[in-house]
Amino acid sequence: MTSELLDANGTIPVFAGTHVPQLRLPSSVRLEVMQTNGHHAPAATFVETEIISNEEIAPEHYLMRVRSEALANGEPGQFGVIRPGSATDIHPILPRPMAVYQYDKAACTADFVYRVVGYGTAAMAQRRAGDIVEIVGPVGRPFPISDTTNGILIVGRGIGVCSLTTLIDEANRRNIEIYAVFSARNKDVVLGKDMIKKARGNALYVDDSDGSSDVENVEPWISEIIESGRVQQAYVCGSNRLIELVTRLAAPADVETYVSLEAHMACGLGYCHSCATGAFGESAESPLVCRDGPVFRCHPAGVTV
Amino acid sequence: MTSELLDANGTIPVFAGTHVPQLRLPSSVRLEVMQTNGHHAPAATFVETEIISNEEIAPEHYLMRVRSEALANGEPGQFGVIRPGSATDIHPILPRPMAVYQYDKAACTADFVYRVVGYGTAAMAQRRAGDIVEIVGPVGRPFPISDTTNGILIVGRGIGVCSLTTLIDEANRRNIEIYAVFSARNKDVVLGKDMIKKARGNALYVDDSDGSSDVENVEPWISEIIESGRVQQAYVCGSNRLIELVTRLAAPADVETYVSLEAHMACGLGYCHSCATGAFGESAESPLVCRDGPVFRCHPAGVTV
Amino acid sequence: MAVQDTETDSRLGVDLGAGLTLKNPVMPASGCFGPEMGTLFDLGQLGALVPKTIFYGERAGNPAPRTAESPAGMLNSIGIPSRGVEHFLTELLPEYTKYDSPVIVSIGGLGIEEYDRLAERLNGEPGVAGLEVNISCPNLEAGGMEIGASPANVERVLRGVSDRFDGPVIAKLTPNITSIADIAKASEQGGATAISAINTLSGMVIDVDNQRTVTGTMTGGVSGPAIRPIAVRMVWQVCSAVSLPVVGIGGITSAKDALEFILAGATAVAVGTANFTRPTTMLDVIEGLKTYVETHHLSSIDDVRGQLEEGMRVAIEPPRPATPVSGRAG
Amino acid sequence: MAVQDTETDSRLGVDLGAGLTLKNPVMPASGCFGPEMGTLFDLGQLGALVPKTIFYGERAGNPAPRTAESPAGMLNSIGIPSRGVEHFLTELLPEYTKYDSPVIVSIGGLGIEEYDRLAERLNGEPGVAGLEVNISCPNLEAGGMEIGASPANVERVLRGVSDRFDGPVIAKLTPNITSIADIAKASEQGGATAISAINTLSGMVIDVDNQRTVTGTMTGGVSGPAIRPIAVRMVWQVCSAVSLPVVGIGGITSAKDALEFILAGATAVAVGTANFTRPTTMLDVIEGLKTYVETHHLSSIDDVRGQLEEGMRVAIEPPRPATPVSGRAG
Ligand SMILES: Cc1cc2nc3c(=O)[nH]c(=O)nc-3n(C[C@H](O)[C@H](O)[C@H](O)COP(=O)(O)OP(=O)(O)OC[C@H]3O[C@@H](n4cnc5c(N)ncnc54)[C@H](O)[C@@H]3O)c2cc1C
Ligand SMILES: Cc1cc2nc3c(=O)[nH]c(=O)nc-3n(C[C@H](O)[C@H](O)[C@H](O)COP(=O)(O)OP(=O)(O)OC[C@H]3O[C@@H](n4cnc5c(N)ncnc54)[C@H](O)[C@@H]3O)c2cc1C
Ligand SMILES: Cc1cc2nc3c(=O)[nH]c(=O)nc-3n(C[C@H](O)[C@H](O)[C@H](O)COP(=O)(O)O)c2cc1C
Ligand SMILES: Cc1cc2nc3c(=O)[nH]c(=O)nc-3n(C[C@H](O)[C@H](O)[C@H](O)COP(=O)(O)O)c2cc1C
Ligand code: FES
Ligand code: FES
Repeated sequence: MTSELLDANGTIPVFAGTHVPQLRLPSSVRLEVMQTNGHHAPAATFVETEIISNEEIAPEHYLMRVRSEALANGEPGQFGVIRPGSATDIHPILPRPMAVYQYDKAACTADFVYRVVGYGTAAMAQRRAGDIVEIVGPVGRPFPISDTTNGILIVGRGIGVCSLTTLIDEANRRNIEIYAVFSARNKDVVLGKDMIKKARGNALYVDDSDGSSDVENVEPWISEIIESGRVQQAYVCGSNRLIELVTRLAAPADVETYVSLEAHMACGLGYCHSCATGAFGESAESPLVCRDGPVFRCHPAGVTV
Repeated sequence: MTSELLDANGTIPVFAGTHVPQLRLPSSVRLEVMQTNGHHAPAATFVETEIISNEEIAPEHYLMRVRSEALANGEPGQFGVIRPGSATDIHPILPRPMAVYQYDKAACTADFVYRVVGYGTAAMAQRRAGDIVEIVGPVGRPFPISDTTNGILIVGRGIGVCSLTTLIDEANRRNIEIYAVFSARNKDVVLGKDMIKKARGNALYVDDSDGSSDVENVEPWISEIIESGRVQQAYVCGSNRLIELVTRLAAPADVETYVSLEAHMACGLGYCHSCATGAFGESAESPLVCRDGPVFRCHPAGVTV
Repeated sequence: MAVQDTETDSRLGVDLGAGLTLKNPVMPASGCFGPEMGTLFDLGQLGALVPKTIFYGERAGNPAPRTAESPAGMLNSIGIPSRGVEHFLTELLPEYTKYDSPVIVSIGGLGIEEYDRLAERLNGEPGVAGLEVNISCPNLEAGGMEIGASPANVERVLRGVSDRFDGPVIAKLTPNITSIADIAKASEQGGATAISAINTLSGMVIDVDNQRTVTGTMTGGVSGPAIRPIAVRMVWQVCSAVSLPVVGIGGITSAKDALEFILAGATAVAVGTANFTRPTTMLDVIEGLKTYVETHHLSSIDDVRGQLEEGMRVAIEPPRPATPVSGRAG
Repeated sequence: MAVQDTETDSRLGVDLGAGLTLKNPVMPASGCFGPEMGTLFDLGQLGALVPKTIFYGERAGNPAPRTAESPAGMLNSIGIPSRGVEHFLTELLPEYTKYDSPVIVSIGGLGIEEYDRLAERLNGEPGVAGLEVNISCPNLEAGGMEIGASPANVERVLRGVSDRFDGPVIAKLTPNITSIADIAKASEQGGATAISAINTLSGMVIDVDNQRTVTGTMTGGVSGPAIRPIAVRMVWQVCSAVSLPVVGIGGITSAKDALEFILAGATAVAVGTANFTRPTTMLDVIEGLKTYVETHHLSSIDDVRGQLEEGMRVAIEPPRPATPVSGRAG
């Protein structure tokens, strides 16, 4: 799993001249586009389906359950691009990218957990059970879990946790040990607890209200897990500081680190080039979050792959 | 109560050169702007108030009750300009003119009955009790009821009936005999029956389903009322054919006929000139429905006033 | 509920040049305002008052319907009916001068000379604090769009008006042109003391079942939130091209929107269509600007004028606004 | 639910000139479409396929973020990243020619000569049914807007392309100009066999809390329903100015919207932003047009092209559409 670097310079034409600072990733981290290596993740479909439920699960946070065989059969880390409202002629006209929080393959359902932050998510929160929702999905490259892995570390913050929760189910199914750090602004909105509980994973829940989410506070716990050799792969989403921390601690221990990125999207399919990874080049295009991501491999800066 | 004619030619500068055909009024009818004669109808206010209820009362028809002293103290024929949604930045941005269907001065409430025909009225139908609604009102010149009147004829069709119902209450209060013809596409959506019942008025309810609403069918009834001398004033809204019919029958009997007109509006206050009466002139502006109307006097064509 | 009055806040005071100082940067856009609004709230709270464009003589408007909606916007083909300057001075102006806000009179012309005559007639009239020269209405058979699209004509019109009128002369530009910067420069050249931008974008809405346009004319002017991004861009271009104060106009519905124009370089703003949507929008904008100067610790709203940087840049955690500007929807 | 396939209806066939006939008048707008949509439905149902504009050589796009929303519209500053014509011919074109629809290749240039080189290179290439000459992208540092705003340059570009390419050459016009009629005439003069209009309107959206533009560049292009009235007006002006077939573009979300353009004179239409909103919009438009020809008893959709009358006129009882065109919201 080697390849094109986002900040490589001229050597790989497609991403030549890209600038990591555009991404505001910590300068200590560099990203790598994963090779698919013959693995074909489920392809996107156009899902026009019924909302089964859409309930507030925490302050400002909602869970929308929809019926869809295609979405229910996505892989961890893939996402959907959801149209918030029902009219096409009026605001908002762009769909919103949303990770799948949980699949139920048997029941053919997929759950989205979202935080109301702007007009689109507010419109989503207004939808009711029985309404028709339109989704393009599943899209994106999933998180890889290697066959030789027997423990994984999952580190997420805020709604970033939603991109990671499907890993919990999958790891559980494969009898892989789960270690998670889930962070949020306050205790009420730490997501993912239900998933950890179901999978009997090990987790540290931290938040800003008591300072427990400070990097200095979570570092020892993460450090210990990594140094103990209990995990072979690590997955991060939702916080620059946590990405930088995990990447720094994981590299010396040969623990592979993956991040799921966000970007403004329009098509979600890879044709509009809206979601280029914040990078730009003098001579060519940078990778797309929807098609080449949202999952990327992380390395400490200076590492050449 | 004499004045400027909409189709007058050059004699009264403001309305000179206006063309009645623009209004698609039957060519047999000409309009006259009422003089206020010192009567000051209640002035418009900006009402930002609570919706008390908003219920479907007939197929596609809703009744919205709002709390407002200003609106409750309007006069028959005045209306409100209502913002359908709550956001200001997105569609729809123009308010909708709506007649007041019924006042309750004691309870300080006003009712609007509206038919869902487009995006704005559909948005209105989505509003719930407790939501805040914004209304400019009461606006417009009310229907005059002369002190010497002891009987009135009210002829309305479709949602045009909503502009006439407040006349029923007012006439009842003043012990004036009420004769009404209310028409609609089908029996379910004939409006105003509740108001007539309350006031114990005489009414003919007709509709298209059995042909009872045909002009030939209502003509004898109206004709008889007028010829019997039981009414001194007639009020029409919502149908060209009925305006033409009533104007034609009323004139020989010296029954004054009034019509309430519709026009696309923006301000509802008289400054934007959106609602000019469909007339245009080579040298000057035509009357405004919101400020000079919505109530106008009708005469048979050829009458000079 | 009664409309809440706003209190004057000296931090909102702005200078539109040529002696025209405003207590706050918020005024109505011409054609979207009238003394009739005075029944709703005290108009003296506004930075300035701008009546609908007047012509020298009397003229009629366009056939009805004159307004329609378009997505997040509206189309108007009012056509500027006017009873003429004499009627304005005797009947209308006194309705505006009752309030404690300067009156900026918007003038239009069917030809270049009409502007000259209007400037001459209005010069020295008490209560006329300045002129806005509407060279941009797209609804007129003559004058309007044609004059505003040619730098030479624009310079000539502004020269004529500024030579004849001793006071602030604001050129109101059309957006229906290739380079608004060139027109702004021509206005400056002609003696304009400020610029206002933009007027409506020419547009057309069709009723496909009736195979007719929805207004009584073939085309109308598009205004409202839909045009805001275009208006902000044009104001930014004008501010980069000339050193005159600019009044930003186009789709403003909230303080947030007004601030987009101010950050793009506008000294003041005018609210048009949103006065129909919510007649107290201008008061909401003033209140929101007060909150902004307060939370951003500004000694004057003018301190943020033109303080715009390029590109928000993607961040994994986008910087969340510390103190979000209150504004409705979006 | 699977996407419903549409059936070919001969009444929808249109002729775009120079031998380019389409089974129906509905195609995607350049930049808002890719072979990736083929996983969602059979692209062979479309009237034509239009890939994103290509350049001769490789070029990068703009800094992120590249898209944002505006009221009823969106802003994009993608900037046309391109891997160049050779990559297009070997890697991308085969992805399009798989389908039973003609491929119209959109070409761009940083300078006039680049168009010439592209036309030369693409001439005779199997699978290239025609060229769309994008002289209108407002995001380019050079080329784009500048070329498209000058009639002389436009004529020169079209002359160069049509001299070198033996097939349909469609000029895609920018709306950021004073007279689109003049640019359309220049295109015709230069040898264009059809016109498409419009590209995006230059615009700017500002994050007032961060005092930055919301895209990585100062300005972007506004598209979507918000610009539809402007686009319809411009298409009507183009159709009045030239006798070439026109592809109407701008804010189309339904058959109703498409019919506005057709009534204004367009022979075909392209759907851009709405492909993001609802990826099956183009199929919805085709289905809606079928309903229209059916209920209006037309033998060809072309029978209503340009059949527009002025002014709906006010009526006390406005004529209710006998057969409303199905279309979402509005
Ligand atoms: C792959 C991926 C997975 C995501 N998963 C989740 C999830 O599971 N739960 C959740 O709550 N959120 C998730 N997000 C973020 C979510 O897409 C944004 O919060 C949402 O788009 C905000 O929309 P809005 O209309 O409420 O905000 P606004 O700020 O009003 O949106 C304006 C525009 O900016 C875009 N935008 C704004 N913020 C973001 C953002 N952070 N990322 C991408 N686009 C943005 C919107 O899509 C819209 O086009 C995910 C983002 C990505 C890229
Ligand atoms: C004085 C007056 C009183 C009215 N009273 C009532 C009433 O009591 N009940 C009721 O159901 N309707 C009434 N109407 C008609 C009502 O205003 C329209 O049905 C309503 O505006 C349609 O809005 P829409 O968004 O649903 O339709 P759309 O067709 O989507 O509206 C688009 C635009 O056209 C305008 N418009 C469309 N139809 C009309 C119309 N007939 N009159 C004026 N503007 C129109 C809308 O206001 C909006 O600006 C009245 C109209 C007037 C002028
Ligand atoms: C109904 C209406 C009438 C207008 N009349 C005039 C006018 O008389 N003179 C003028 O300079 N601008 C006129 N305008 C343009 C506005 O002043 C303003 O420039 C434009 O509407 C953009 O601002 P907005 O989006 O806030 O409405 C009018 C606009 C509307 C909507
Ligand atoms: C994201 C995006 C990318 C675009 N890229 C191109 C392009 O590469 N070439 C081009 O000619 N037009 C491009 N356009 C313009 C569209 O083809 C179309 O002309 C415009 O968006 C108006 O149509 P719409 O409102 O239906 O989107 C692009 C538009 C968008 C929104
Ligand atoms: S969102 Fe369109 S390419 Fe990624
Ligand atoms: S609606 Fe504005 S003048 Fe009548």
